[in-house]
Amino acid sequence: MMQREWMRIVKHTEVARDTYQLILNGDVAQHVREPGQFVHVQVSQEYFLRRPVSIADVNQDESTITLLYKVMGKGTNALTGKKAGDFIDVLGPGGKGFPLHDLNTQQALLIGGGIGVPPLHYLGKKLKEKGVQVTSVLGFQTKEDAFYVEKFKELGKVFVTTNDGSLGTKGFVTNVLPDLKDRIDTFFSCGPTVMLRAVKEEMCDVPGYISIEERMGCGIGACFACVVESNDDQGYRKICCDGPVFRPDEVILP
Amino acid sequence: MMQREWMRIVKHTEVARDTYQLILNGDVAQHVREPGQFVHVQVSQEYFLRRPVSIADVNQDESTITLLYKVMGKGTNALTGKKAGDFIDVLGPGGKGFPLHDLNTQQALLIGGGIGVPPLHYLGKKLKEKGVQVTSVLGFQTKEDAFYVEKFKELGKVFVTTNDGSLGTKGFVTNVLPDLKDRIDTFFSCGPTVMLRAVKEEMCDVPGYISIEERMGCGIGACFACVVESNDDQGYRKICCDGPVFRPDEVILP
Amino acid sequence: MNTRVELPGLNLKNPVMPASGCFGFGREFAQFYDLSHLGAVIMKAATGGKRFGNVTPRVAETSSGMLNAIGLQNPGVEGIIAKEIPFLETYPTPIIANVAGSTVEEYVSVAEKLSETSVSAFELNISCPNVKEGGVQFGTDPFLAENVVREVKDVSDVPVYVKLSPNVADIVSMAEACAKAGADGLSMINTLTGMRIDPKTRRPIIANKTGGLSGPAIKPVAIRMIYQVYEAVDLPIIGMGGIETVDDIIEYLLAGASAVAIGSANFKNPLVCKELIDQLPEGLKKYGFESVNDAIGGAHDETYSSSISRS
Amino acid sequence: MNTRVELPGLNLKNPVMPASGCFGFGREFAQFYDLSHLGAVIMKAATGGKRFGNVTPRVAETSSGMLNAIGLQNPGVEGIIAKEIPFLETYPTPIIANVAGSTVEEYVSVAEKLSETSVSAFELNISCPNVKEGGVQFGTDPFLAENVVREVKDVSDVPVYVKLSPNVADIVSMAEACAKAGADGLSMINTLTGMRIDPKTRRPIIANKTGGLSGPAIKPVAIRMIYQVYEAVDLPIIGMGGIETVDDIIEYLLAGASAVAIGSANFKNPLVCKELIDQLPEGLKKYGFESVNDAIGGAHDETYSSSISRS
Ligand SMILES: Cc1cc2nc3c(=O)[nH]c(=O)nc-3n(C[C@H](O)[C@H](O)[C@H](O)COP(=O)(O)OP(=O)(O)OC[C@H]3O[C@@H](n4cnc5c(N)ncnc54)[C@H](O)[C@@H]3O)c2cc1C
Ligand SMILES: Cc1cc2nc3c(=O)[nH]c(=O)nc-3n(C[C@H](O)[C@H](O)[C@H](O)COP(=O)(O)OP(=O)(O)OC[C@H]3O[C@@H](n4cnc5c(N)ncnc54)[C@H](O)[C@@H]3O)c2cc1C
Ligand SMILES: Cc1cc2nc3c(=O)[nH]c(=O)nc-3n(C[C@H](O)[C@H](O)[C@H](O)COP(=O)(O)O)c2cc1C
Ligand SMILES: Cc1cc2nc3c(=O)[nH]c(=O)nc-3n(C[C@H](O)[C@H](O)[C@H](O)COP(=O)(O)O)c2cc1C
Ligand code: FES
Ligand code: FES
Repeated sequence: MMQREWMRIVKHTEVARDTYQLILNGDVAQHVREPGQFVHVQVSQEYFLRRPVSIADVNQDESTITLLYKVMGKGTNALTGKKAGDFIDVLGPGGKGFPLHDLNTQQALLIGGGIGVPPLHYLGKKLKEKGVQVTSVLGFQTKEDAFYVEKFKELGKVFVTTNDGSLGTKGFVTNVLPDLKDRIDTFFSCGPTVMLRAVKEEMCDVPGYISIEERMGCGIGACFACVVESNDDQGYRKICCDGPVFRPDEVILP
Repeated sequence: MMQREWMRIVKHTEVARDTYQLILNGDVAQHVREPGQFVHVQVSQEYFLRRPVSIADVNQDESTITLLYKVMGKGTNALTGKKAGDFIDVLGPGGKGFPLHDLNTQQALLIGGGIGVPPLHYLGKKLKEKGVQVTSVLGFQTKEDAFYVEKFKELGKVFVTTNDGSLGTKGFVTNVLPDLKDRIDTFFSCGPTVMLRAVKEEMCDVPGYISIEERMGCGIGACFACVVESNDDQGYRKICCDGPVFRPDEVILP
Repeated sequence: MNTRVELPGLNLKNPVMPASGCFGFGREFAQFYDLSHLGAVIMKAATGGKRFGNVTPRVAETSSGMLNAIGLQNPGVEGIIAKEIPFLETYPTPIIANVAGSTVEEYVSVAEKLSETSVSAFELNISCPNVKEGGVQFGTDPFLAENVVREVKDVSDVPVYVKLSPNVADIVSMAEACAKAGADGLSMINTLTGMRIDPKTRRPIIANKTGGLSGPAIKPVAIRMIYQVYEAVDLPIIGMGGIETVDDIIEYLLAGASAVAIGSANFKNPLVCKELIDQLPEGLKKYGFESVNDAIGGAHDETYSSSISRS
Repeated sequence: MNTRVELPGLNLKNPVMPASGCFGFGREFAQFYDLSHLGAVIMKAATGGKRFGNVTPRVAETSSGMLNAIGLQNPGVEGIIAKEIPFLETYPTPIIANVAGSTVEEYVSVAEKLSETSVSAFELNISCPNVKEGGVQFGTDPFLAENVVREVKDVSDVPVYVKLSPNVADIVSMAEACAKAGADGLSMINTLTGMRIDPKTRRPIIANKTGGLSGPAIKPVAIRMIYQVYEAVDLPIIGMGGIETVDDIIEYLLAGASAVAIGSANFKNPLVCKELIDQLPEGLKKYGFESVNDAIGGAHDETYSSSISRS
């Protein structure tokens, strides 16, 4: 069930260059159904639209969710000014995530790029809980941009790529996929569209899921701002409510 | 000299119903020339226009100014949320105040109504410093709205009126003026236009000064938002730079 | 406090409804509150056939507002009749159908089909800036507007509220043309056409390049237009543009609106319509109004002089 | 970083100037910074005779903007020539005179008198919404606009930038009419007509009832209009409407403006023009521009594809 709630900031820390971890306390944490869902965050009255941010972790006992966000523009920049103890207007949890309950996977590969990494963290945790073997490929621009690598190591084997080679393999996540794809049965990917396109091509013969982004209005399925073309009769999906997680062949990446 | 400065809030307290005292520290305090000047306050980026607020006191040693404001709308309401330690964007000091240096007065009468009272406080202090005998008439709606009565008592005799008689004389400031006007040589008045009109009429045979209000744009004399008709060739005065203090016969009250 | 308003075809228990395109067909909002609270519901635009709308991105943020270029995506009038109206009919709330098209024939055919349903009124969308084929011209040319309204009136007895575009030099002559053609009311305003360019990509943010500006940014334009039309044309007005608070609603009523619609504010707060409906009686009382009707057109009443003074 | 821009009559060391009516005649701002920093100065409107303007209140706040109805208060063209231009001439900054009037004759006569001075260009204000007699019509009717521009061009060799009103359905035909009449450039946009009503007094806040909306609220409308006109008309554009940051300036340049004017932001921060001029080179560099000229019209360059990608 989605709700609008003023959540309390428990902790707010910088975890990499321009990248912040935000732990929020509130009832929303009790309603997260699956990894890959997001919350729609109102930064302040100065910013008209909410910002969609993936849920990177959930602690149901403490009733907290963890967000990881990168400063991309005005809104995320203003968000950095919020302090522990402040309250923040959150709508969520929204969308359909990775269908954890229907999955029949033993060997999962998580493929995250940049700020697409966060939802895969909560997914990886949940997979590991189910006894699934988790391998992660995390791509960043440079070493300075990398975050949560240690946390993914707690889940399984981790391969890091950076564009400039300052950490891990030099290049893109797709550089390391050929060696891995035969060893896994399902992949889960989130990142910029260019990366998702490349991943989709590379992994075309492996079952998987991708999580995609689009600018949103309502974030709840009412405004048709966030559609992506689909391969079927209906012709489209709404990312905010039918997604953001889809089968790669379900949608046509823009 | 006017300047734009982020002034630090030293103290922020409620002094009467919906009425707040705000003490600000900064260089602006060093540039106040005379009582009756005002500062043009940017409440926050959410409010497009600045708010003009009179300077109610100056402490040059501590480099502070005191403002007294009443919550009238959105901006002043938002202002109440600022806390000691916060910084606030101030433009000032602006305008021409009471011409303290050219005055030849022995017996001054201050006539303030509601939130027109503040500039008279600093004026009264300055007059007293010059050895002038100060009498004050302060009009409020009710007892709950009254503020700074004790401070005016430090300056001389004080008459309070309230619309409902809950403090002092019941009625308007003009009710007590007939008894006082023969005992003073100059009056100084600030308050709502209706009051100023009545005061002007009542005190027509006594020299004096009035301070008037108008909605402002720039607050520095450039936009012609704040004009008041004048009785001379020029035809108008700009309240923000030619005023807000005028001789009663210099301007035509709207 | 009496918040009832009677308008052609619309018996409203309160004057607040969600604006077209900002509420889908109500389903998503029904998870947040009971739609029975609403004065009415204005559905997302209906066109003759299914439309897939524009390429994304379709929205962009602006100061105190947003741009959108959805492009009238909707399942088509038949789909709406089959799936959406039945859902909304489960509530006792009047349904207003937003009717759109690229040609007069399309408007007429959509209206004809919807006339067979339980909708209480049409909002004739002659002002959508995001449809290339003709939508804009209908909304900026009084002759075209008059014609399309007349044709729709000819085929249907459902009351017609014409939704005017603010992208005109003379809103009064647009309103007059609609009145002449027999419109039962007006709906004002649709979005102002705008654009944002991203300095990083050096391109318009919205794929369609231009989009419609909504939100508090446009409220002063809407209030001005409603004020002008109220003085010139004797038709009830549903006012909209940037409403976020009860004070905003009262400003619209005073300007001359008989009811109001709330659009993009639903994105900030999905509960906004219900919350404002709950707050309205208190808000009206604060300013001395005895009913919603008491406030309508109040800014034109030169005899009224406020008893509330400062200080 | 080269910030120079060459326009008809205007050799600008940078493309930033204060907008007409928001800077008086410069005196008040000269206490905050040296006006030599400015690309140019656009003076407050000049009319034939002294004008006292409208009754107060003349301004009201709106979401991300403000309304004004000053009513062209100014000392008249002779007063401006006698007292204001001599002051501005003490700076090496080009002066642009904003020319207004109620009749074609008044525009012509003001322009003739100003031609005898050192002003570098005219900004022909055919768009002031606050003058009743005719200002609005000039700005919303292409024929009237064409006529007044032609008449002014006939009596003066000073380059003419026509200031367009956004209160029109078709900005391109207004621009085309000006081009046809021999205008040297365009200045876009003036204010959108708006209104605010105070629920306490139940009256429009501005005594004139309607006022001109300025500020960030109108920026998307300005950007859209400049983008459209840039594609249709071969005249340089001075862009304005809601500029507060260097990113805003770059957005205007990309849309097609060759220079920009900053209006109501001067009220928030009297130093804004100077601060943005100081920040401009850095801001341009950040987005990979090599000069101001490099950015002008950039959003129309379909061959450019951003090299800056997300993550
Ligand atoms: C389902 C989903 C999950 C996401 N999860 C995360 C996450 O976990 N961490 C993270 O850092 N980012 C995430 N993003 C991207 C994030 O929403 C944008 O980076 C952010 O909205 C940019 O806002 P801004 O104020 O910095 O930029 P501005 O440019 O000021 O934003 C202006 C408007 O554009 C929208 N916008 C701009 N870029 C994007 C984008 N890439 N996607 C969607 N809307 C955008 C903003 O939401 C806002 O409405 C996610 C996006 C989606 C759709
Ligand atoms: C020279 C001068 C000195 C003043 N000194 C004081 C003072 O010491 N203490 C105090 O409480 N008030 C003072 N005022 C009045 C004060 O400026 C207004 O009460 C305040 O601006 C209202 O702002 P708001 O955000 O509450 O109202 P809103 O209605 O939200 O304001 C909207 C806009 O209207 C303007 N406005 C509204 N009312 C007034 C008004 N009465 N005068 C001028 N502008 C107005 C605001 O500045 C703002 O631009 C003074 C006004 C002037 C002109
Ligand atoms: C995302 C979005 C979609 C819209 N779709 C429609 C539509 O289909 N038909 C219509 O008449 N108006 C549509 N509008 C306009 C709104 O109904 C309303 O007139 C406008 O947004 C102003 O109100 P607001 O400022 O409260 O949003 C849409 C507006 C938005 C923001
Ligand atoms: C108080 C005020 C007075 C103005 N006076 C004039 C004027 O005399 N002549 C003119 O052409 N434009 C005038 N304008 C319009 C501005 O020059 C500018 O076009 C408009 O405000 C948009 O820019 P902004 O959003 O940066 O303010 C005035 C604007 C304001 C706010
Ligand atoms: S953001 Fe509104 S439908 Fe997805
Ligand atoms: S407020 Fe601009 S001249 Fe006074």
